[in-house]
Amino acid sequence: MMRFLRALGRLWLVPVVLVAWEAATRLAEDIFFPPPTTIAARMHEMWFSGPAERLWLTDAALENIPTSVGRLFAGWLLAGVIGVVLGVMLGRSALLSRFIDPLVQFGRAIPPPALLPFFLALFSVGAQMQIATIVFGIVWPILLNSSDGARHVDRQHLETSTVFGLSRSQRLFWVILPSAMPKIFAGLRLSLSLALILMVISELVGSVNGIGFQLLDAQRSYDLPGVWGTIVVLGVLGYLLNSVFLVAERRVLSWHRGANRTT
Amino acid sequence: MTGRSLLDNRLLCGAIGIAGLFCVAELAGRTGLIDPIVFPLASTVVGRAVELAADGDFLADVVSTLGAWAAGLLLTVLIAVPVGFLLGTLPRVESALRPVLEFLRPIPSVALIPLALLLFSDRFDMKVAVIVYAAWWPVLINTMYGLRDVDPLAKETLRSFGFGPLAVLWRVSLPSTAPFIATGVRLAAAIALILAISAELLGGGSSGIGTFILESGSSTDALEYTVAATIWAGAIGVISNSLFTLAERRLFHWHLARTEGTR
Amino acid sequence: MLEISNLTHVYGGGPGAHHALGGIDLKVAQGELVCIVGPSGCGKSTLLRSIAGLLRPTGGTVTLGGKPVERTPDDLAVVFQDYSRSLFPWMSVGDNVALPLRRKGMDRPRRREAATEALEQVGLAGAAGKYPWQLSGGMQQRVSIARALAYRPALMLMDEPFGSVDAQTREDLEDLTLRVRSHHDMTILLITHDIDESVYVGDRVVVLSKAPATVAGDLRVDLPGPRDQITTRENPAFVHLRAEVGRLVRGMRNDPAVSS
Amino acid sequence: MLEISNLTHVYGGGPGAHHALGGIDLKVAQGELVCIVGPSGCGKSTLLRSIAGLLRPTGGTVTLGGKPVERTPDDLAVVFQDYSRSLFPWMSVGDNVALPLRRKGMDRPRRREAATEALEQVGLAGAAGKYPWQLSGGMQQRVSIARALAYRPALMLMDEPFGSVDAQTREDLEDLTLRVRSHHDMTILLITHDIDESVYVGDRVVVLSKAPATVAGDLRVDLPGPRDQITTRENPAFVHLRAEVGRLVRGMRNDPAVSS
Amino acid sequence: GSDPADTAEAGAAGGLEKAEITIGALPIPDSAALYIANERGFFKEEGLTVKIETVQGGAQAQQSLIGGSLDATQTNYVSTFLAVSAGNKLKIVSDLYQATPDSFNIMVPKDSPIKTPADLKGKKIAVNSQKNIGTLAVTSVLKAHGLTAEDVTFLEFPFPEMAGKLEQGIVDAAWMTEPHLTAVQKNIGAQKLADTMTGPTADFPIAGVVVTEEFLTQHPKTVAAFQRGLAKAQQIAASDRKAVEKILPTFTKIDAATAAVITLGTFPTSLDETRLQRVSDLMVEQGYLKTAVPAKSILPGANG
Ligand SMILES: Nc1ncnc2c1ncn2[C@@H]1O[C@H](COP(=O)(O)OP(=O)(O)OP(=O)(O)O)[C@@H](O)[C@H]1O
Ligand SMILES: Nc1ncnc2c1ncn2[C@@H]1O[C@H](COP(=O)(O)OP(=O)(O)OP(=O)(O)O)[C@@H](O)[C@H]1O
Ligand SMILES: [Mg+2]
Ligand SMILES: [Mg+2]
Repeated sequence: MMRFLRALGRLWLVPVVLVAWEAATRLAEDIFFPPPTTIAARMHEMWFSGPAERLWLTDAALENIPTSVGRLFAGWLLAGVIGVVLGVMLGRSALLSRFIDPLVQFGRAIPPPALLPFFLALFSVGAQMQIATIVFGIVWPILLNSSDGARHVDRQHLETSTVFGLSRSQRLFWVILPSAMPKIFAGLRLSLSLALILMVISELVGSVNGIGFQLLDAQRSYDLPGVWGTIVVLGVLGYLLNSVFLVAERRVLSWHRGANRTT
Repeated sequence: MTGRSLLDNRLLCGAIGIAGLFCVAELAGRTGLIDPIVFPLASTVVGRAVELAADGDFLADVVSTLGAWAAGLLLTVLIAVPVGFLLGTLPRVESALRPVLEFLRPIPSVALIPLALLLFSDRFDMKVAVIVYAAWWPVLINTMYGLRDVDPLAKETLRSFGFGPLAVLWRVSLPSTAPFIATGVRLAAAIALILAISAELLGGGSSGIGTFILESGSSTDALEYTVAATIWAGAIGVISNSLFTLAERRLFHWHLARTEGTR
Repeated sequence: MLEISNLTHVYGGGPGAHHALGGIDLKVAQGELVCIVGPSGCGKSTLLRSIAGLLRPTGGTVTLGGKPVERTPDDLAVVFQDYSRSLFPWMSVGDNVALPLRRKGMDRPRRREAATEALEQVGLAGAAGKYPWQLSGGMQQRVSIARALAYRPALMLMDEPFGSVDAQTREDLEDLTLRVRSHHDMTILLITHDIDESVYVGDRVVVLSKAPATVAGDLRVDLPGPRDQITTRENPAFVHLRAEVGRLVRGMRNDPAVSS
Repeated sequence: MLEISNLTHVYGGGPGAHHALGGIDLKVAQGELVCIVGPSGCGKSTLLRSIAGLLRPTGGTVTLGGKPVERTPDDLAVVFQDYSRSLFPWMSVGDNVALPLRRKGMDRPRRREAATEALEQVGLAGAAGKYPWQLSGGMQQRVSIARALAYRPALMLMDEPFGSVDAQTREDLEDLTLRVRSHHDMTILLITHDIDESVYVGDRVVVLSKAPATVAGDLRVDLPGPRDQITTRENPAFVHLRAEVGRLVRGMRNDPAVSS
Repeated sequence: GSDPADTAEAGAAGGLEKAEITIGALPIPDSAALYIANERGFFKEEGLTVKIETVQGGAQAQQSLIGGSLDATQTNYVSTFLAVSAGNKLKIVSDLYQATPDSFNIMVPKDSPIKTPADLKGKKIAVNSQKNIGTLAVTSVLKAHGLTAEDVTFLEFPFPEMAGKLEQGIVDAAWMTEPHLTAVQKNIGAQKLADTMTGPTADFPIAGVVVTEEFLTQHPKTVAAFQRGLAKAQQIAASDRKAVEKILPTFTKIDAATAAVITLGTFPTSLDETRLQRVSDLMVEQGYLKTAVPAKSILPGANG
């Protein structure tokens, strides 16, 4: 209970920002910047005015939010696996990195929307193509940070594992990965929010549902509170996902916090 | 030259890697795996990209995009690194701001750019603002995570000689975090390029790679032009990344020496 | 000058808490060189870090020149036990030594000069341009000693400063420390595992008990100065004191640290 | 068992190159314990790293059991000079010790048992659940000794393994090393700065000259076994050998490492 | 941009409040007259410098208008009415483009089983933008065949990608315009299913030039000068197809050969309230607008 209250206490800035936002938008009276209360009303109408037995979620909410979040998780997990595996390989193998690195740098600079037609051609419309887009868009921070982490393992740690004859996989799982883990986590955290962004982008063409589709729909209908409402949903989702992520990170990296604490 | 020394040649290996990708893509088109109507052949696209190199208008577009990119990236670093240090060293400020930051992080460019259009009357400013908004996250997060990795004993050493917190930040935390910040900057560089192009694409304008893509939208070969422009974006990514890597190698030779850098 | 009273420190909390310091009382006069010996893991480094203000002890007080130590006191230098981690890999050895001198308001050429001199004194004349990771362990240790000496602090804390150098160099460094101390009126606390060394360089030898550490013995070393590696060590008083300290240290360990 | 012939190593190139090893010849028989002493920075660690295959020497050969050492030999354990950085901060002390045992195909309970036993032997009975960064310097050093001992290698390389522990613990660890060696027929190379120690534990003491290092002396230690901290050290042969090694080490340093 | 500095300049430029304006345009045939006017110096004759910037679409362009990076922009009428009904204060100052038969068709693949619009029930149709002219026009065709918008699924794809989507079978039909209509017939042998600009949408107004009401009230002379200059160009575009064919390759990536064969709409020479009202009425009928927006209110002269 105390912990819950303390966690709540850490959110003190949120009401402050909300009030300031409300005041500013009310003063400005710009139709493009509706006040949060208006946005909230619209959000309520769009997503939270359903029947009580469905937790007040509307059809639109049930149709769009879970599908989108599902794709997001699939994309993020896949990107995590690909990014870490490829990143560690590139970080540890100079030869491989000489061949692959330019491709990585090339791919990284490509705007993901420009590749939508390509993924459409490969996977046609649907979840596969959307997940492919998400993966392509968010894998880079994980990949780069993993390869950075794997490349810069303390020399003494590597020598220790060499001397005690650790096998390649033991060395990987017990030395290289843990040592790179703090950096990998930085990449994963970056990618989590990017995944939300890419989720929206992947729903822009040829799509009939999802949060991104709703955003587009609201933009097309000049429904500005609706646009802002979608942005708010994205933001809140981002905050929640990040909070869960940080809890997981704190468990996995507890040694890191301890080892690097200064008093 | 022996085979060994050929494999040591980064340029050659990279070229082989790129050529490999090209062949795979071409084959996919030729064998009908990807219908050329749906997505153009690799050779067609590369042909177009090469043609563009001789197109003065397009080169002006590239220069214009690069201008916004460079300004945006510079501003990104100037803002994100100090803020990262602030948040990384003052956990209270960080946890207070976290909900707001994590809320802002997942706002997609499609929602962001229209807002930026409303707020900026100058296109260049608009582009730079959008770039900074999207590109500062990797620098910020990598700075914060890098700070956690600073050897506490190194900080204590300086403190014991009576240096204040700012001096410790500047003389210990910054240099030892710098290599990881640099990785963040490399991530940001690609994101900045993507956002520069997206801002031109969604916001319009009179020059820029994105505007070029817009203008070709009327053509029946629009996809070829888009992908050709994308190849240019990728090439810019490869070149800028090599420059960054070169600079990192000079600046952080101590880091490589200590960590058995695989090159 | 330095007064420590009833200093306690507990690492962590709950059932896994470790009582490192169990109430230490100690007074060090201006200009004194006090050697601290004690079993491995008893809390010597913890004590040193409390004095340096790097660790906030859970109980008791440390006062320096009459003022309680809240944060790192001015005019202090520390030679850390883990010397290799306390050198900055991104700076040359010369810069590592010269860096703290900025605090003294020295200009660049004077800093450089002082660094070169200090490096020469520890036998690393040519190493100023190298990086710490290009040096051997003993050389790194000597760099960190040079850094502390060049700083000429009023209070110097040394945590096993001569552990990684050969016997001859060790003797030379001991003499160097004694010389610098008398020239510049430093107060020095020196942690060592070498009982001979503690008696040879110390004005006093403080023996700590095993954790939670308390002061188990505090011996004044009354040897004629200036000390000399050969004559001092042959002095019967030296031999007697050394045996005395040895007995105290061994007494601390009523349970064996290493099982037989 | 181990044969080193004309081993040379040069760090870097160009005018800044450093000749660390200047042609070392050394033969170590199976089961021998050879102590290596030499001035700080002469190249002892470099020699050790060449034997462990961690460093490709610029000249000469190292053969182990008749085969040239190209990569790290099997069945080898090293206690690094920089012990604190050779422990993995993400693992508990117990796991650090148990990790190499995976190579020996031990199952989990047996690994854990072996680790606990080794930790007990070095006097760290209760520390298995702690993390390395929760231990004092000397305790960390003992963990890395425990890790090497638990591994029971055919060849053990120890780089100043007892430098950070108190005198009593040091003696206990010396005896422990001797005991383990005779039980398990290990060959051990031990670098030390303590001349007494080198004579006490060694079957042979090899003295290296200052850089570029060559073998300046190779003394067989003919002391009656089993050795004992009190009787052995009182043996006139011990006193004689110790003086001999001391003379050799001092003779190496015709220029002072520390200026007076 | 309506700061005093602009107004000060005006004195020098023949009484115009602002001698240089920036206008957004899409790289499609609709905006041909803008480029003709620029090329032939019609704006210069009025003392006006017009800078044309490419924009992605009506919505973003309107945001640029409000943000101030554009003074005027080309936009399609459906977007304009939507924007006005959402509370934006916009004024249409010139008409640009109007549909002709076969300028916006529904296309189906070569051997499609879909023979009449009635067969579209339950099918997927590609449009370039949701809730816009495409869906509006297709829906009016569907209505004529007894279907509603709910009977089909609209998927959004850019025009150039529609051929591929038809070929892949991702969509069953696509609503397209030139030059893609010509290309899709040539490249994949797609066939016309229906012309969407017939009946209620015959001669449908497509695009015009819009400014903010604020801009109009502060720069009446500038706007008038712009209108005069553009009107001359519209006249040429309307009467001389060759002139349009010639200008197209300069601002689009449509080559001369294609320009010569594509079906073009017409270039109206005057703003006509009753014609515009048809757009609003159809939008109300199909539920795009909740309440009718009188066309008069978005024409200059009326203060809405
Ligand atoms: N960060 C920490 N967390 C928990 N326990 C710690 C921590 N640091 C030190 N300790 C414990 O405190 C005790 C004293 O440590 P300290 O480093 O002061 O010993 P020491 O006397 O310097 O030993 P040594 O001679 O081996 O360096 C040790 O038992 C150690 O395990
Ligand atoms: N990476 C390196 N680059 C350049 N020079 C090096 C490097 N590593 C060691 N050296 C040099 O090689 C010499 C021998 O180093 P080494 O570590 O072998 O000495 P050592 O005998 O172990 O000394 P100590 O007793 O102080 O540990 C030293 O002078 C050192 O400066
Ligand atoms: Mg200690
Ligand atoms: Mg060494």
